[in-house]
Amino acid sequence: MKRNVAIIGGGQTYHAARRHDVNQVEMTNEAIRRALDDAQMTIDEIDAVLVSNMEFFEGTHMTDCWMVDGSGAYGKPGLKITTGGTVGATTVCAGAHHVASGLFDKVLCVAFEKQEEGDTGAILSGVAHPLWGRSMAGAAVGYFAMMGSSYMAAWGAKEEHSAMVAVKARQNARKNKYAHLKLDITIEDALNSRMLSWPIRMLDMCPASNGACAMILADEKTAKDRCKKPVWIRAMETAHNEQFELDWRDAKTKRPIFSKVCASRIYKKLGVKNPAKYFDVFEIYEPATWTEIVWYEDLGLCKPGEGFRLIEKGMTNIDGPIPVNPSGGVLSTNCIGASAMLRVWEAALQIRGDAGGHQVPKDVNRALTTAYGGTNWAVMTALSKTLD
Amino acid sequence: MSDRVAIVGIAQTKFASKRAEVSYGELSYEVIEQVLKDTGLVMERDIDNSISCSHDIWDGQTISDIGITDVIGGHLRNEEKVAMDGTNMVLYGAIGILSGEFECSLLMAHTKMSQTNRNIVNNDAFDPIYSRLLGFDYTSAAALQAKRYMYKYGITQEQCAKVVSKNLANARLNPSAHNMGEYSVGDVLSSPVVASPIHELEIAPDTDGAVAMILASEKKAKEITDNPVWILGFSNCYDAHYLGDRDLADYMSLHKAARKAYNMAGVKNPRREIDVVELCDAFSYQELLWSEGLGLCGQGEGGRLLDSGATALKGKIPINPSGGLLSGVPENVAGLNRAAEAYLQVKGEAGEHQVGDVRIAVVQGHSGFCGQHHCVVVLGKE
Amino acid sequence: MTEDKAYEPFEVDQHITANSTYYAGDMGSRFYIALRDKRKILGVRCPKCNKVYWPPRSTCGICFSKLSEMVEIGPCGTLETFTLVTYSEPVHPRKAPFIYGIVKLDGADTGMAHFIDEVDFSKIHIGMRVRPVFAKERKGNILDIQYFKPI
Amino acid sequence: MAKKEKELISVPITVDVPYRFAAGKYMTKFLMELKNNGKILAIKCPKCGRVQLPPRIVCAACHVKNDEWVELSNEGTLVGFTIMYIPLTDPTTGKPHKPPFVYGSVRLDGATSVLDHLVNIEPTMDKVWVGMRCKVVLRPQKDRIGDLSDIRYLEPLPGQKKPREQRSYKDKEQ
Repeated sequence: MKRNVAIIGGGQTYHAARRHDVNQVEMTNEAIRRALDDAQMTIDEIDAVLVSNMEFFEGTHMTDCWMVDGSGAYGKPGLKITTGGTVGATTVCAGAHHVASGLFDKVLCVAFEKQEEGDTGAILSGVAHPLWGRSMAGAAVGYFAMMGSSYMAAWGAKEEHSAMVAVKARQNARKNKYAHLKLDITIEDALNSRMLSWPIRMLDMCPASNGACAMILADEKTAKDRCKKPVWIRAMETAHNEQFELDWRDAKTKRPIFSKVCASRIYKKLGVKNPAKYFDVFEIYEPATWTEIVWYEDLGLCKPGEGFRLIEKGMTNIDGPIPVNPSGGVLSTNCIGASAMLRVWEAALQIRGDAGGHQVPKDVNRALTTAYGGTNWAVMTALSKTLD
Repeated sequence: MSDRVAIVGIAQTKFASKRAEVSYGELSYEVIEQVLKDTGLVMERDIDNSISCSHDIWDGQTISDIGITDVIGGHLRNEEKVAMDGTNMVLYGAIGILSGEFECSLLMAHTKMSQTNRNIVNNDAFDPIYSRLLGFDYTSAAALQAKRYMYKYGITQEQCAKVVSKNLANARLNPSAHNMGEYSVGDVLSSPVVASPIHELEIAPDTDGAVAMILASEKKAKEITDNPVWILGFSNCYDAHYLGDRDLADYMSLHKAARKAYNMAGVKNPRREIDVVELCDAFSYQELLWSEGLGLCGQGEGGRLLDSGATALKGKIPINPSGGLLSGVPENVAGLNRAAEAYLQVKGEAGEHQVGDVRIAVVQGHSGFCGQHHCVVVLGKE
Repeated sequence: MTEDKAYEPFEVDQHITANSTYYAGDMGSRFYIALRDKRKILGVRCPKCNKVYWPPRSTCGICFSKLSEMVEIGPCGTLETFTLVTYSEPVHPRKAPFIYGIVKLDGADTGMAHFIDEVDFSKIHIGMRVRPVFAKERKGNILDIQYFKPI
Repeated sequence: MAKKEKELISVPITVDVPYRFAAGKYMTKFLMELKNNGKILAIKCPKCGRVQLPPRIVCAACHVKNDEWVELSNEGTLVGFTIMYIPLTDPTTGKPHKPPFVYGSVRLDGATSVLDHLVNIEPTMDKVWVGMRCKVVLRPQKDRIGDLSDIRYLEPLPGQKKPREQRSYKDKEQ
């Protein structure tokens, strides 16, 4: 990038299954006001507003145009970005491009989802090709189920391992005042939750949440003048995947996988040799428990086939050596359009030391976030405390 | 700006009212294959990232860039989607290159309007709490804007109809167009009233098609071609959402976007310096209203500018020599097609609808109803 | 390989049908409850811009102030623009032909887009004074106002 | 006294958008051959040789146009599966398929891609395993409409036994 880009502020709503007290615009506005307050900035100082959302989810065609009052975009430049579950992170990339271009100094990135308003079941079936699989609506859970069964068959992991991920997420969420599913559950509870699609149970899946996240990105000069704790965006990488071949679920596939390709590119950009040492915290996009275990391996935090050992040994706990999703992650809070941006914002909070109850108990200088969406798409963002 | 971004190639489908034989992915590949062939670029070697433009609700596909990932080179690579008018892709593509992240970007917009009902799709662009149940769509909203505009500034039905005569005559010279012909003002005004004061011939027809474009950094552009077309300036701007929030005859957001784009491009006097304009005439009156917003004439003078003949194919500031949207360009693709046409004009490759020597070309696109968001791009030779 | 020409274009009719529920929020609920129960139309005032907006919103688009002061507006207003719609769509609550207009309600600075009825189209004009006709059975949505008609 | 909950208004709207989807050149040929001749066609990448199902215009990995059609066997190997406990639309009826049932991913002989579909087998872990041989069962020709649902389901080939090493799975079926 031609200019350094920093996160100089951010905010999120609290997340819940019901938000009847606000409409979509008002809910999003809550996060934006928090972001502006956090950056000690007024909306007048913002040069552009970028909105991320997928129009089908709430059944609104031009959401960005509807939001202009609440988003502060009225009379300002801006774009709407729409790339699946990754969209919140894609919008951060778009914001970083805006700032790095030299044409904008302060850019507001906005992401939201009010899942209770849309018809998520109908809309998710629309992800499939109209003539190839759309009539099999609901197969997303089946996809993660096959991933779990393939993983267990390949490496000898047990259902208990996915339950450990389910518990870690919800126990971490209890420390995060903004999280949705703050559940005091045990491994037994997870294993006894309702079976959806073997081996995926209710507690192996993310909830349907309402919520929003907003972040303010700025150039180096603004960041240093205006912000006590800027968090620097050091690298971004995107890897989408083709429409029909979804090999991520096959634990022993020999084909190149989006997540590994994306990770190896961002590591190359940064010169990372040992990601588990290089980064102090990870915020990853795990719509189902098994994906978290697979992410460990794809991110190179352990060898292939050893992901379940990390969770078993507590390595990725909030106080472990490789903390993953201290916020509770997507398993605890999934407002789809905002989930990927929340990963970036939560990682920034960790670097600032401002995560509160779920701050990891060690120095955080670098963090890596992942986003997941579409037909196995990833966006990764690497953040740091200093520019060294 | 010290760093520059160029357009190094474009490809367009022949626009048609219906392309029943291809999926939108296959339609998109027609232009992607063509633009790579024309520029001699290779996807894995030369293209750093791809940006697509369409809308899920138009495509009938949740996260509709899924349907073009394969053909746009998105597999294990960078693809992003801008769900707005296509002009915004040119803007965002240029920003990506200026950021230093990318050297060479592939842009592609596609939409098959024939596969659904535009009024149902566009009804969803109205806020669900106060407006949508009333049944508005872009045509009825445009009619409210047209009426207000005509009332406030004395624009006549004949002037609006004349836009149609001019653009559909221009379209006869454009091989990509599908809606064209010799229509008198009388012909236009005797076509059925769809939503007063808008007649059937004053509405851009349903169209299927796609446009692709390749942007490159200055260094890369000079490796690819001897005469790239430079993106000299751009900006975009949001206006209010609700129909009643603003005087629909005004154009705050277009004015702001145009002013910033001109500043960036060093255009001081748009009326004198601009050689050709391609703008989004989704409805006839919009060509007049947007020409005011672009500063080509004073407020309320859009009709007079047209009457003066300045916007004719061989006029002083030709507008839509391609035939514009009235000649048949899909929604979403609209603005990228404007930019592609402006590119051809600057290159001097527009063929029969070439307006003469073009140094500065201006492109306008709008998203939402009644121009809720405008984007302006300035292209040029140097 | 068989020649592609042997296959006629194949098309399939489908619908995407999503049952959505949109929440009006606190302020929107106050508007709809007043409309439904008292046949009153509320807007919201921005003290900084000294403007009254309809529909009510909790942020001023111009100055970004938080808004909370709801004020009664109308019920009468002035027609700003109008159109006669001649086509019918499944999303229309009325059968064509019908008239849409934008009405600036007395006391408001922004207009309300709605139906205009009980008027001869040749007599309708911008600047015409109109008043709302409320639906007999009101459900808490924008169709609780049936249409506006000339005073 | 309990505080009366404040009334909050909601506006229900059914977003119902009609589409006439064009299958496109590649999917049309696939569906017509399935419907008329009961054949399952795939397409082979001229560069990497990947045999792709459903057939599509471009090999996403090689960025080249696919042009070599290949007829696949109607038999293949199960590469993944799950037992579904939530209703899933049964493509043969358009109605929810009564859970539990087996949903599997089969690689037809000759294909690189897999095909996801219902597996017509008792939903217990004893009866289904990765590596199981299956065949495609089509609807009778007169009932075929040119849709993926012209394939009714995958059916295990007779005379197979679950290999010993895969029997250690704890069967969760009650």
